[in-house]
This record gives sequence, C-alpha cells and structure tokens, in this order.
Amino acid sequence: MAAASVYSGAGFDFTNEVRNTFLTDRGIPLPKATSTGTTIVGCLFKDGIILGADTRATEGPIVADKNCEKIHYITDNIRCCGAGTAADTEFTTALISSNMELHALSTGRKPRVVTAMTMLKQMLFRYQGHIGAALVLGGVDTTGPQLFTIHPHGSTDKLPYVTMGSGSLAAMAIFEAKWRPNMERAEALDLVCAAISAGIFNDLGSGSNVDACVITASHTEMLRNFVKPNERAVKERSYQFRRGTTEYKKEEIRSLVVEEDVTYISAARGAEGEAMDTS
Amino acid sequence: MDHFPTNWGRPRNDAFDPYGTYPIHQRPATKDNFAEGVQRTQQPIVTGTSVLAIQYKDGIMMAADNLGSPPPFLPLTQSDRILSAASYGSLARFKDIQRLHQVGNSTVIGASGDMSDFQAIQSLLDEVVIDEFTQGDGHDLGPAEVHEYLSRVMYSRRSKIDPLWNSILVGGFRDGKRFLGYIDLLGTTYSSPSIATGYGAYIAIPILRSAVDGRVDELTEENARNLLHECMRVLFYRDARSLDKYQIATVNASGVHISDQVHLDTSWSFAEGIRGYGAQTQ
Amino acid sequence: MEEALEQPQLRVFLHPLLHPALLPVSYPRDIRPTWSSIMEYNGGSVIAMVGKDCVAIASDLRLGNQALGISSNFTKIFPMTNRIFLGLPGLATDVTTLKETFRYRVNMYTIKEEREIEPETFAHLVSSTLYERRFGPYFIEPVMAGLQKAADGSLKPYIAATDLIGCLNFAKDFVVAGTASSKLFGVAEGLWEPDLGPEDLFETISQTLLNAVDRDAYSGWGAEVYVLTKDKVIKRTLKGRMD
Amino acid sequence: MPDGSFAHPQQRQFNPYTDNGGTILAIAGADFTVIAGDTRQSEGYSIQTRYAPKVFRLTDRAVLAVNGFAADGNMFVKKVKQRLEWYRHAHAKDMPLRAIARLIQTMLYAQRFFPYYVYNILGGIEEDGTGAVYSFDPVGSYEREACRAAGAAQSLVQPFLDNQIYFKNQKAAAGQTHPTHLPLSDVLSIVIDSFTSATERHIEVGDGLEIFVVVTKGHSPQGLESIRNVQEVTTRADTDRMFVIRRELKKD
Amino acid sequence: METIDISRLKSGEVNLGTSIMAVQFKNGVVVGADSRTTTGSYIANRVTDKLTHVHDRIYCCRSGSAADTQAIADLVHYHLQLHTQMSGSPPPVHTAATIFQKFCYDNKDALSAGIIVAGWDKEVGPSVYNIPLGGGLFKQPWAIGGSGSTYVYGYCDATYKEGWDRDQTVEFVKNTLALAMSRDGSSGGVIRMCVITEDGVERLFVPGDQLPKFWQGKEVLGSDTKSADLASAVAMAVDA
Repeated sequence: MAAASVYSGAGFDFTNEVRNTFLTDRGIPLPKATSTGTTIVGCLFKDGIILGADTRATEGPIVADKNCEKIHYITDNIRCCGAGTAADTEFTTALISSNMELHALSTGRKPRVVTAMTMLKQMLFRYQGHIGAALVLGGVDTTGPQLFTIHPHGSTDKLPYVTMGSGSLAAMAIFEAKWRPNMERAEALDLVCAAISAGIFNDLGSGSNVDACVITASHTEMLRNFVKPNERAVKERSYQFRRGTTEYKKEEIRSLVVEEDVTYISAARGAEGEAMDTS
Repeated sequence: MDHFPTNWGRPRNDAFDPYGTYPIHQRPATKDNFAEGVQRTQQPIVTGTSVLAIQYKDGIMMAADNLGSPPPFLPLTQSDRILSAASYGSLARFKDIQRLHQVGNSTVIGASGDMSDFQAIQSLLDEVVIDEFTQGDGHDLGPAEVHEYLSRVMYSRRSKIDPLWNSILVGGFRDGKRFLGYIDLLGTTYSSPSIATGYGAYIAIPILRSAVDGRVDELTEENARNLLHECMRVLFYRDARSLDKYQIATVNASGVHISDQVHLDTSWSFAEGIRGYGAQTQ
Repeated sequence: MEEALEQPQLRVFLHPLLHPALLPVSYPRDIRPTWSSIMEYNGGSVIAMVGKDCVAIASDLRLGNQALGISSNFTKIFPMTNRIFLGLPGLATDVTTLKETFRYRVNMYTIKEEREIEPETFAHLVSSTLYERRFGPYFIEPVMAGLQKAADGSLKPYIAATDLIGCLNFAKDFVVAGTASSKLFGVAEGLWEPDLGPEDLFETISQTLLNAVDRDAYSGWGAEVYVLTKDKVIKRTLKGRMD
Repeated sequence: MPDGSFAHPQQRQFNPYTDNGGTILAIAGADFTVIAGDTRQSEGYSIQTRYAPKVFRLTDRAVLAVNGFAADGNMFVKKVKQRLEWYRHAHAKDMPLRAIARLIQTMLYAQRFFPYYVYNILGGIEEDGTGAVYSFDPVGSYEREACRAAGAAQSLVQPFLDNQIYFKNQKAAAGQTHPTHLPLSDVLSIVIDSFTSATERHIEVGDGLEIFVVVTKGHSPQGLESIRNVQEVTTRADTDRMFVIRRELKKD
Repeated sequence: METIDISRLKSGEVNLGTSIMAVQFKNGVVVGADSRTTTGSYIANRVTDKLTHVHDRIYCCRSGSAADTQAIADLVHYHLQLHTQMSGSPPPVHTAATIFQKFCYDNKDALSAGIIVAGWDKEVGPSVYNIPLGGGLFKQPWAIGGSGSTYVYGYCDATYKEGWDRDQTVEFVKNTLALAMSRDGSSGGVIRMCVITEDGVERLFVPGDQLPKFWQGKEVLGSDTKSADLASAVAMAVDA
C-alpha cells in the first residue's frame, strides 16, 4: 500500500479480478452497470457545430436517471457526447478533458479538436473495446468546425452529421432526410432537436429531455434541457401519510448544535450584575 | 466437506461453494429436455429486407425494394443485436425480386425474410382466394380476413417449431375502410397507421410516425408516395442489404395497383471534400 | 441474444425440496430459482430521499446467505461525517471493506485539507474509488445522502448514487439501490412528493422502503432510517416482516 | 475480407417466444372491479405499436387482461372467447366469473410443457355482486385477490398497491381501522398514478392507458362522473354496467 | 445496444466490409475504394475515406476492423515522418509496406486488417503491395482486397492488361469497384480514387448515383404492365 495519501496510484486496480473471475466461473453473473441507451448526435452548420443528446440512463429496462447529462465538457470550445457504459463515458471524457487542459498549458496554444480525438481513440484502442464508450466529439478550433465519432474500439469517423447510441438509427434517419450543408443556426438547432426527439420517441433506450450545445468560433452555448417534451403529469392525488403511520421501535436523536454552558466565576469578574448585563 | 446436513446426499448447487472447495468437480451436463423440445434450427437462404407501409387519406400504400440476398443474421425478430453481429460480405444475389403481392381485389401483402417461405404463402393465399371465388356466394376476402388468416397460419407454424421465416405486412382498402397489419414468424400481430419490417422498423418508422400518426386523413396520395420514396432512400443509405430499386403498391377505392420498378435518386456530393478519418487533410 | 429471453417467472411455493441448493441440475429451468447476480448473495437495499431542508436515507437490516437469512441487524448505512451518510448495499464482504476504505479516505481528506469533506466532493471520491476497479469491481451500489454547504452558508439537501463501477447519479428527488431497487423505484415514484418536512419525509421513506422490501426475497428483516436536518440527526429503527 | 462469409454457415436457433412488454393491473372493490393495461406493444428497444389493447371484455361482467408474449395472449383470448360462446349456446347464459377463472386455469395448464407465455388477470363481478380479481401465472396457478399487477412493471407497481390498497405497513390512527374496500374514485386515482409512475421508471410502459370498470348491477358508478373520457360499453339494461376510460401516457 | 454486460464488451466492432484496389501503370498508381463502413448490416458511415495518406506519395487502402487499420495507419504515418527526418529524403514505398507488414505480422492474433499499400518513389517508380490478413507482404502489379474483391477476381483477370495509361487504369479501377459494390452488400456508396504520380496526388470522386452501370437484373414490372386481374374474372356459368 502506498503511503498515507488520499490518492492511490494512477490507472486501474485489478486486485478484485481474481475473486470476481472465480465467482463468474461458478456461473454467478456480474451485475449490470448503468448504460446510457442513448441517442446522441452532432451536426455541422454555417457557423460551427451543434451537439445533441437525450437525458435517459437505464439499468436494464429500468430508468435509473431521468435527467442525466450526456454532453461532457472537454475544453471551452470542445464538447463530447457519450453513449454506452455510463461510467466509462463519464471518466474517459473527464480524463481527456484534464489532459487537454494540461496540453494547452504546456503548448500555450488553443486546444484543437483533433488532439482530443486522437487522445480518445488511442486510449480506447489501448483498451480494445473493454471501455465501452461510444462518443460524438465536436468543437471549433483554429482549423474550423470539426466533428467526429469515436467507437469503443477506437475507430473514428469524420462526417458533417453523426449519430450514436441505441437511438442512432432513428436520429440518422432524420438527418438523412433533412440535413443539408450550410444551415442557419436556428434551422440546425431544430434539426438536432428533431433527431434527438426521433430517438426519444422511437427508441426505448432513449427518453426524457433534449440537451443541446451550440459551439461557434467565438462562443459555446450549453442548452441544458432545451426541450422538455416529457414532463410528468400531475398526480391524481397526494400520497402524504398521516404522521405516526410508520411504527418504530427505537429512536435516537443526535443534536448537531453544540450547546455551551457558560459559567462565570464571579470572583474574577467583579460585580455579578455587570456580567449579566448584555444589553 | 459440506457442513450443511440438509445438503448431504443431495445434488450440489455448483453455482456457489461456501467452503471454497474450488475447483469443484464438474458433472457432465445433463440434457435439459425442456429446452431441447422447443428448439430447432433453420436457415433462410434468400431473404428480402424492409417493407414499409402507411395509411393515407384514400387507402394504404406499401413499398419494398427488389433485392434478394442471403440474410445477415436474424433480420426478422427485431432483436436488439443489430449493431453487434460482425458480418463480412454478403452477396446481392437477385435484383429483380417482387416482394409485394396482390391478394383478391382489395388486399396487398409485402414480405421481408425468407423468399421461399413467402412464395409458399403466396400460393397458399392464391388457393384460398380461388376457393372463395369458386364458392360464388358473393363473399370475398378483404385485408382483415387475409390478416387474420395469415396470423393463424404463422402462429400455428411457430407452434410446430417450424416457422415461416417472414415478417409480413397486410394492407388493404375495402368498404370504405383502411386496413394495415403486421404478422411475423412468431405469430405476433399488430396494427398501426405506419408499419415497417426489418431495418425499416428502426430507420423508416421515426420518419413515418412523425408524418403519419394523427394525420392519416390529411395525407394525399402524392404526400404518401413522396414520404415512402424518402424513406426508401434513407434505407438505401443506411441498410447494407438494400437496393436502390423498389416497387410501391397502392390500395384504394379503385383497387390494388402495384407500380413498375422505381429508381431512387441519391445525394453524395457533400462527401467529396471529406479526407481521411482524423487529422488527414490530403 | 435470441436465447436471452428470460424464462417466465412461475409462482413457486418454496418447499424445502425446491431450495435452490437442493434442486437437481436437470430440473426444468423454469422452476429453479435462479439468481440474477451476485448482489443477491447477501441481499439488501438502500434508498435516499430529498425533503425540505432535510434528507433521509434508509436501509433494510437483513444479511442473508442467498435465501437463508443470517442476521437481522446488519447495518448498511454508515456516517461518514456529521452531515454525510453512506449506504452500501451489496456483497457483505465488500460492505465492510468499502466502509473502512471510505473512513480512511475521508479521514485523510480531513487531515490534509483541514476541513470536513462536503457531500458533493465525497460523491466524487466514492465514484473514483469504484471506477479505479472498473475491471474487477466491488459488488456495491453506494447511495449517499448529506447536507451540502452552499455559498451563503445555508445547508442544501444532497443525494447521489452510483452503479458498481462509479457512474454518479445525482437526482433531485430520490435514489435507490440494492436487490429491491426496481420495487423501490416503483413505490417511491408513487409516494414521493417535493418539500416534505423531516417528519413527513420519515413517513414517506419508511413506507417506501417497507413496502418495497416486503416484495423482495433478499431484503427486509427490519429497517433503519436516518433523517438529517440542519441541527440534528434522527435515527429510527423500524419493525419489519421477518419472512 | 475474403473469409468470414464462408467460415461458418449462419445457423440460427428458433425461439418460439418473445416478450412484448407492457403492464396490466386489476383492483376489486366492494361492488366494482377496475381492470387496466397500458397499450404499448414493444420488442427489444422498439415500439411496435402505440395502441395494442391488452384488456378484453369477455362477458357483461368479466374482463380479461393479458400480458407477456402478444401472439400467445391474443390467441389465448380468442380461445377463451370461443369457449365462452360455446357455453352460452349450451346454457343460454354467460359463464360466471369463478367458472371462467377455473376454465382459464385448465386451458393454461393444458399447455404445461409448451406454455402460453402470458400473465392473465381476470376481473369482474361475482354472482354475489362483489368485485373480484383472479390472477394467473403462465401455467395456470391462480387465486382470487383484491388487487394484482402483472407484466413488465409488476415489481414497480405491486408494492405500491400493497401499500395503498391493502394498507400494508400502515398503522391506523388511534381508534380507527383501515377500510376493507376503497371507493371507486380512490381506486381510479391509484390506478392512474400507478401507471404514470411505471411509465416514468420502466421503458416498456407507456403510450396509452385503457381502464375497464365493471360496476355491479343496480349500484351507482360513484366516482366516475368526475373522470374525463369515460365511455359506457354496457350492452343490456338489466346487467352490470361496464365503462372504458382511455388516457394518454408518456410516449418516450 | 443492450445493457452493457461488463464481462463481454467486445462486440459491435466497426468493420470496413470494403472493396479496395490498387493498380500500377507506367507513371504511377491508382488506388481506389468504396466508402461503406458497417456494424452488422447497418451502414455506420456511407462516405468513408478508406484511402489513407501515410506519406506524400504513399497511400494505403484499409479493409477489416476500422479501429485496427486506423491505429496501424497512424503508427506507420508516424514512423514514415520519423524516417524522413532521419534520412532526409522521402521513404520508398517498399519501406512503408515493410513497416505495415511488421505491425500486421507481429500482432496477427490481435489484429484484423487487410491493407494495400501503393505509391510512387524515385527508386523504383510506382509500386503496389498487398498485405492480407496474416501479415504477409506481396508485391503485385494490381491488387484487390476486402469482402467485395471475391466477386471481381474473374473480371480483373479477364480485363487487366499491362501497359495501360492513366485514364485506362482509372477506368479499370472504377469499373472493378462498381462491380464489386453492386454485388457485395458490405461495399457501396461512392468510389474514391487517388492517382499518385511523381507530380503529385490527384483525388477522384465518383458519386453513388453516377457509378458505371452494368447488368442490374431485369426491370420489374407492376400490375399495370402485367395483365391477369382477378377482379375482372367472372365465375363460370353452370347450367342447372
């Protein structure tokens, strides 16, 4: 074990691997990790890039998170949408974001999208698909707007409009039908919303709200919950319980307010009345 | 040593071994008769991909391309594995297959899946239509009847574990009513204003639903035709087992009409400037 | 995947002869109770809810050896600081290991930073500790509840949960984990409403937990509930069904 | 890649079952029964249709909800209806609810080794005028209950019903007891909230909600008047009354 | 697509089903490829550029796993840049091909890559190297690869002649690829070509709707054109 530090060594820790293999060999399946069934998209428009994502995270058929955030920050001018194993997309993008910051500091240049793309694909290729992150990476840098997809095995594609995740077919259908070069911002934003909505309403793995992010050369605008087409209806009645409904055996209350009893030693303080005077 | 007396003399649960006597001796796997009894294999050879159909103002419209190719993998049960099977080359074997078939005077069926099974279904239906006709009692089969009949045929074949390896759409117009229904190799049926089989269920349905659901009575024949054309184009862009030639069937008050082959116009020019997959610029 | 369709769940009256350990291997698959994951080995469930200026976290007290109940006072909720409680449902051995790991890491944080860890920071600590073992995870799905100090000095309710490899889920309403998670989701989605005071929140979280674990074979056997407010921590032990 | 395509001919196993998602539930009151189901039919991650009924009227006082593998479900309902038709021809009356329940059991168990992959819930009015719910497993084990949920979101809904219908884990206020039967308006609220909750948390539940309400002959359907979109489907004047309520559910 | 089972994530790899080709002629080489990338039978990218620049006059055509071939191509690109810096002159095609071959052979168990390397150098002029799956290195006057190639070997054998000029070679590549793409479901989209000569690299692009057309099956006719309509039939009158 390392010295007394909050931080342990870098990289993955495989110490449980032997035990877990032992268990799986006995036919005990491992639990499922949260996966973002997901529809994520990106598209080029006249002034830059728009990224889009739904906000549902699932564990099997159960919705684990109704409003999660799938558009991750890489740098001010680069964002990345993630599909696949939720933890993998989360940590992979966080790691690359941090490396991009360091890279920018050490080179003194504005970060470029291809740099992030290369870092991501090399990392994912190294893990041979075991890190289940399927990403849409977009941003605007000195070379102009750039848009990539990165598959879990580390392959990349450069395209003017891309989709990923279980709703990718639905979203791609919308792009193939309606996308055209050099769209205006509003038009492109509508298209991204339509593509994400196609995923939300036709793919069970995707749902809830539409997140979007507009990146132009001068400005990045994160439109969290840009459209909310799936607000829960008001319940038919209230289910608040009468107090005392639940029986309990034992109650322990720990007060967090530190109470002090102040005892004055009158001899040292002179007249008692003076000490009591708090006015 | 197993310390639970209740376990003595009984088969052991090999999934867990509380006292770590690993490696546990593996018994030879016992045959599971229950599983055996309900599983066979079958292998489609020539298959057709998606069929699309929608209801519109005056009736229904259905489209299917003319390709017959070996199946990539289960194209019919809409298994969620579509993105996982690695499949290399697949031969585009027949480019002039008609997958839309008229049944009686007010019905058309379209099939994806195994074409030999589909041909068997066509002759089966032709037989039924002729039988009905020779009765001469003034009755004939409409789309609802054909759908019901096919669902029984498909369900009974699945129950014999000898399925007809197809997903079939039945559409028609009779007595002023539109009908559009789906049947697959399991006997599963449903109706909807827009239905698609195969990849169409993933790619065409989002476009069709947003255009058709709740607007059936506003869609003109021309709208419907353009809509299906658009979807066939998107399918051709995105389904590796599709063709840029298709036929379209229309059923309305004037009867069944199956079109000549339609050629798709496609757009590729935007891609001319794309270079490489990353940093490459030349 | 074609074969992955689950066998229909038939009703089984658990006669001793149908105990999973006793079933012959060739018994028809549809009757043999199967476990879907290692989480069911010891069982247990935890839920946390947000109220008005308060949070609550509750867990069952069962420790099992599959279907066999071992203990009815196996606590799964641990105080990390005065204002953070951590619930650790999952494999019992990992409960103990992680409890100690987090105690150690929180103490180290306190010593190095000379301040108490905030819930949000703690959530990320949990998350990265688990993700470190991405390829050999602990079988734990942590749930945490706490009161976060805002910039103006007030305390804001904070709850979070992660999956077993550390994917954080911050919710505004409630988070659940453990073998009864789907039941907890269902009941909580029905019963929870915003801005419940500490006493009302206690009723809602208790009712949610009790009714959910009653439908779960691997959780139950009593429960404990913590309600955190800005000036006190109320801990109540509930009576539960013992079957 | 000049390999692969010939390396292993693609053999595929045929699985005669699939799961089409959805959820059903039924609650019996003193003189009424509510039987409800969502209308989504799905396979895998795809919605096949947003409207496929899962709840079927069998007689004037019996309603059957089926959930699981849709083809089996539809076929099973057809066969039950056929048997009830035969019964009507032989006895000149509708089969009583408890007899239908037993009939369904035998029909299910007849397929013990190639079961209908269907969860059935039968609801309606007994001959004594009380509301009743019978729930079945796929091979015919059944019992009469006051409430039951089945299908994809069973585990989400059933504990909620335990709490709200059976008052499980709730201590009554001093000097009071929990009611054995809830009024119709309360039951309808609980049913609707159960489905909206299940829609929130289960991906296979949604699109539409179809609620059948059967009320004992001569009793007033109190609580229905405040509900939107009620349609009465009673066929004759001298029988129990039957209503259908349709609601939209979220479509994501 | 489903819940990610952490124990088996390595499915869903992206494949270049592919038809690729390289042909040398007197002054240079023509490399060409279709543009389809599939996962299963879903076309993940319909306008892929499979012609990868590894040096100024050396390109490679990639087939097999997209991830593997991209990783190799990036590595070779790096090595060739290094080579140029150290030797002070552009690398010969053979050197590039050998580096490719080394990676492919040394990691043959882990890789799924079929690569054609082609280019021009001042030592030998135009050359084409084929590196199929196992990591062998074969110098050929023309090479085809990928799943689509199996359908067009006969056509190539029957058609190829030595001594063609640039335009004839481009035509040959275009026709061969079009034939392969029309029969192979895993190939399709557009044809991209590069003509590499001493003077430079010229990019050619044939859109998917302007591919050379060959026999496409007979025209399918609908019910209008065909006769036989049951509706007009009348039951035969039978005398009582």
